[in-house]
Amino acid sequence: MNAGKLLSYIILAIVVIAFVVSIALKGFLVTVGAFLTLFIFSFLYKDNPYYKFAEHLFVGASAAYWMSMGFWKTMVPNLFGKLYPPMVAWAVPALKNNPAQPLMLIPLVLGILLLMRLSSKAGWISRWALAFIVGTTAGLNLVRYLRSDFIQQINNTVFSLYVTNASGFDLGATISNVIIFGGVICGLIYFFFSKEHKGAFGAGARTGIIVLMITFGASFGYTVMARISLLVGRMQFLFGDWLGMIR
Amino acid sequence: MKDRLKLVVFLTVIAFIIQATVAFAQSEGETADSVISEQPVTPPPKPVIVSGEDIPNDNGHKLKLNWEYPAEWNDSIVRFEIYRADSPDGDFRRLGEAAGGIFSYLDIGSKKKDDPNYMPNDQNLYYRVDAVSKSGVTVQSEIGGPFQTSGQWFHKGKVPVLIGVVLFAIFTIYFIRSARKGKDLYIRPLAGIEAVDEAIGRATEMGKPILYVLGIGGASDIATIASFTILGRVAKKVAEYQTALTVPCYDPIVMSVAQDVVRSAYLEAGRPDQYSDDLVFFVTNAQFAYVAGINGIMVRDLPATNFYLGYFAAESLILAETGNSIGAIQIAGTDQITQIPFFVVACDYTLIGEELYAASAYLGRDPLLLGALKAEDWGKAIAMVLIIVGVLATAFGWDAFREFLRVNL
Amino acid sequence: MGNGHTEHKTLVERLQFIDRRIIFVFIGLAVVIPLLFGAVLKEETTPIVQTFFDTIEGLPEGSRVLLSFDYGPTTAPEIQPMVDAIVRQCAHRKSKMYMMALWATGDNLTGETIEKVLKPEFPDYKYGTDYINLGYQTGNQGLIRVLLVDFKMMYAVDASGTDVDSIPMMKNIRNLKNFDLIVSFGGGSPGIKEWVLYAGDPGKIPVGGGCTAVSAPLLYPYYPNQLIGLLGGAKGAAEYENALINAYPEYKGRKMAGMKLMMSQAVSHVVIMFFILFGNILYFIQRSRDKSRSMEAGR
Amino acid sequence: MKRRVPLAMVFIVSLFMVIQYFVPLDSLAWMYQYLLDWTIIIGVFALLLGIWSLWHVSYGKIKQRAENWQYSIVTLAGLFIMIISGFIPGWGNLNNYVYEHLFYYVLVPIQATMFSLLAFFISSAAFRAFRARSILASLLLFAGLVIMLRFVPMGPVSTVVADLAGWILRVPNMAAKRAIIIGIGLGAMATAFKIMFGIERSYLGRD
Repeated sequence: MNAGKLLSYIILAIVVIAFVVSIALKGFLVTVGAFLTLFIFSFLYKDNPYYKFAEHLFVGASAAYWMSMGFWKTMVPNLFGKLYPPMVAWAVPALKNNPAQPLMLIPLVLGILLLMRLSSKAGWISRWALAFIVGTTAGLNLVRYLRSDFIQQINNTVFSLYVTNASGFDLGATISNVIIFGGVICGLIYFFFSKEHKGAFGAGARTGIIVLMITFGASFGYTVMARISLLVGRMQFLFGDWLGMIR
Repeated sequence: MKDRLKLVVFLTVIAFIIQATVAFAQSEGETADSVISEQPVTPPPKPVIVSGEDIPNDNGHKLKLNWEYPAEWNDSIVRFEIYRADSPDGDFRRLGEAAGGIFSYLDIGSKKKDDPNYMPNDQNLYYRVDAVSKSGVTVQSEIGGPFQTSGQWFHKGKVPVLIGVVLFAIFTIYFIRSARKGKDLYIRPLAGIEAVDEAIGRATEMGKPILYVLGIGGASDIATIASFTILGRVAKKVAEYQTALTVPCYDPIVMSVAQDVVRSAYLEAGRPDQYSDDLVFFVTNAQFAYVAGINGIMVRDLPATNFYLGYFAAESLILAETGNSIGAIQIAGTDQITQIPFFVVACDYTLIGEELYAASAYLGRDPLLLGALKAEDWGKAIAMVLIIVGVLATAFGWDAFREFLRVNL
Repeated sequence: MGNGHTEHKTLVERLQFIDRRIIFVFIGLAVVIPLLFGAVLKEETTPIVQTFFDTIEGLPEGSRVLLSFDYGPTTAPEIQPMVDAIVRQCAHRKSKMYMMALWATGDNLTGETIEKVLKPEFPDYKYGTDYINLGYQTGNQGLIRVLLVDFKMMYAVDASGTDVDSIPMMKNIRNLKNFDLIVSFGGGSPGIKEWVLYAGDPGKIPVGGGCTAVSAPLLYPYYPNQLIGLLGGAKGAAEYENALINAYPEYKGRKMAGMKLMMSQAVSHVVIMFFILFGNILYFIQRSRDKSRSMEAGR
Repeated sequence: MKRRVPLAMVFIVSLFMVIQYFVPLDSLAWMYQYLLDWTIIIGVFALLLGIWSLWHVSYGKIKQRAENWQYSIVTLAGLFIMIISGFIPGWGNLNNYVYEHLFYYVLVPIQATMFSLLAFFISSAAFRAFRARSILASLLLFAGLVIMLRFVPMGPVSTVVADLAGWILRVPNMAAKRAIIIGIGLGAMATAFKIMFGIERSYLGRD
């Protein structure tokens, strides 16, 4: 037995002992939560069997979690409950007296078609279901993006550059508005694909990328707070709820 | 009619008595005379229903009722109660109330037949407004109507959107046609796209796999669809070079599509035997479990090149930093504005927003896709012109322009 | 990332690419040490938070406040301090609190807030007359739309299944317009934005919000016309706690959750900035050395 | 059949979605609601495909004794425990003890911890990338530092920093985001358009 293996057995022994002691002192549930938290944090040092364990457990359990959720929250009330209400009356009594909706056969059929792709011969038929989903969203996207991302944003940018306030001309606000206006125009120039970024056009594109970079820096800096808060939350769990070191 | 008049008189008298008693009880010191002389003796007048307007640009079932009432009575009316029935002598249902001094009410009915508040379209509706005075006297209006509501065939507030759709369609069709005719369209180089080949080549040289992450979007998200096209190109190159490819998926439908895309690409490259469904597999559709899984793949398989193209949320930086720690070349692209900064900071190349959508045209050089790209540029030119003209118009105090661009929902 | 010179790396070169695990250790310590020592950082209250506080402060006794828990355990560290502070204030003002959730994950957090804050600190507050937990309902923004017209259509029973008609404080609730204030806690969708768009604006009901730091910049534009105030992330929570302490002296000297968060925040921000400066100094030393070296070579 | 039917279906469904946006009639709203409902239901069917793939890959690893195959047993164990506890009728409706506690004491802590790893990664990314290598990198660095300084109490300097940070968020930030959003709007429209008319069909595979 080499040194590395010996070390890993020692660590395993420590983890097991700590786990048992923790269960005795703090209870089972909080211990499980705390150890899984530590397992994930151990990835920061390097990949290791404990992280692998937590990762694989997480993947399997979460996939099943959403499957069950989908079944009880969508299939039962919205598919079976509408196709034939008495069938799910035991689970969702509120639906008992609703009329049956034969139209719900369509998603049932499309759903089964989708599952056909598990067969190598009839796999192509699953594309019908796919086409349905893609088509629905494509149509929706066309108008939605045009309205909220295009027309609305242009509308928001149409404002007066020259700003006055109670005491007359407001230099600061005017400069800000000019910068927003120029920034939007230069930003749009940067995104031109079919024109070479040369001359005045190139200068506009370069200004555009400057504005983009300032924005990216600012967003990055702003997010630090949110991420630290999350870490504080985990530390409060470990040192407070579990170890009881925070009053 | 006479009965009603009698009723009003009767109610007024009763109200008068109650009021007088209460006022007397409250002001023990004062004489009864002074109290009586200050109260208006005449009964409140009837509200007069003027109009019932159908609300435009909707599916019907909504009506704005207007009535008139003498202004000098504003202070003595507590509220108006609004009633509706489907015939003048039918059963009037109380809908709601408006405070004194307000002379209109928006009646929002239900479109469901079994709802007690059901309000049919294109049928006669009758209304009654009761004025309730401070002293508790209720005066009913004459019955107003018939009024009708109806659904419209076109929402006029959405005209700018319709114009946009039509214009954009014309541009796209025009440029696709001219691209088909063989007109050479210039497109400026994109560093992220030019690096794709180099990145695949590097993985081949090192004998390491390539990791392609489609993000956590659904199969119909625009970013995911753009990513499918890029995946097709990457997979074809990968098949030609005989490099390993791993595509872990978040959404099962995205997985099925990605399997089709990769299989077709291998077929095109003449290596269908190299493909198996295990190259493109499902991890889980829980955001952080998916990331945990990909992190595991990265540190164990040590890919030389990572692609993150599609829809990403908070996980973007976890992926990019883990990828960086294993020394992989990373090419990222997303249309999620909040995540672009993290990709820009932690990856070698980043396709920002629209650049991701454009990538498919760049890689394929398909005239159809290039034509559409040209149409997008024209859209941007129009956006710039609209903004500049709009700002100028506002400077000259001409607000009609801005109004025109407003979508009224 | 390496720049070619592989053989003899100078100290400066090596420090520029230090093992990132060293940074991890510092960040971990920067967060944990203030927590262990219970250090707090007071934040001066800014107007966007103060107006929110003043609105609740100005509500008459018995006002109805709807609290919507639109967040989950992952963002709870940021949001929960705000919830606790506002629940405390409402209890002091003797407002009636109606708690609900647009997010399934908010359900559990509602119960936790009641158990950890309301019951121990305000034992006189009675369920059913002073506060109620209505629980989670499906429907997202659709739910808000229905509530605006008919509240009891979606909430026929409370979270424990009791018929709401038998609960005294639900008697006079017909729709959202019966509430004096709506407060939504959450960062995602549905959340504050949906409350503003589907309830606040059409029903002319005041809406206030507490959100994560990430979503705050997206919600700022709604203040002050559509939102009475906004608490953004840990800083917003700490500012609100400061306002609470100024108004209610019994909280003076108490270490509140948001303030504890802010101390860890400040220390870790300093640590990160120190590393950034450190990296830049090394970079400039390196560059000036490279320059002089290439000049020598040029000679 | 293999390509024409799906392409026709895409066209018809998407055209309907565009039309219903402009026409506020009840009948269209009714149909629209149905279509959205259906896509959600089909999505749940698709989850079966996902579970199948997960099973297939994990089982394959175990059978071949591939590297780290032991952990695939953990995956499958998690999968089955969660499925069984989530599906047993009577226990059903998700209100069962095992299912809920697995969620709150296994899934939630792992998820929250994965999320909190970002606190570490954001720091290491800042250290590495925030260097004044070029003008653009300096701007990134400068803006990031100003915003971060806002959270550090420094007495009178704080107000200046807060004003500058507020200005960056309000002015250049707004301009850049608008430009990006307008671009995304156009790109998304173009893609939707290409899908509608079958120009973009990579999502259907090639054979």
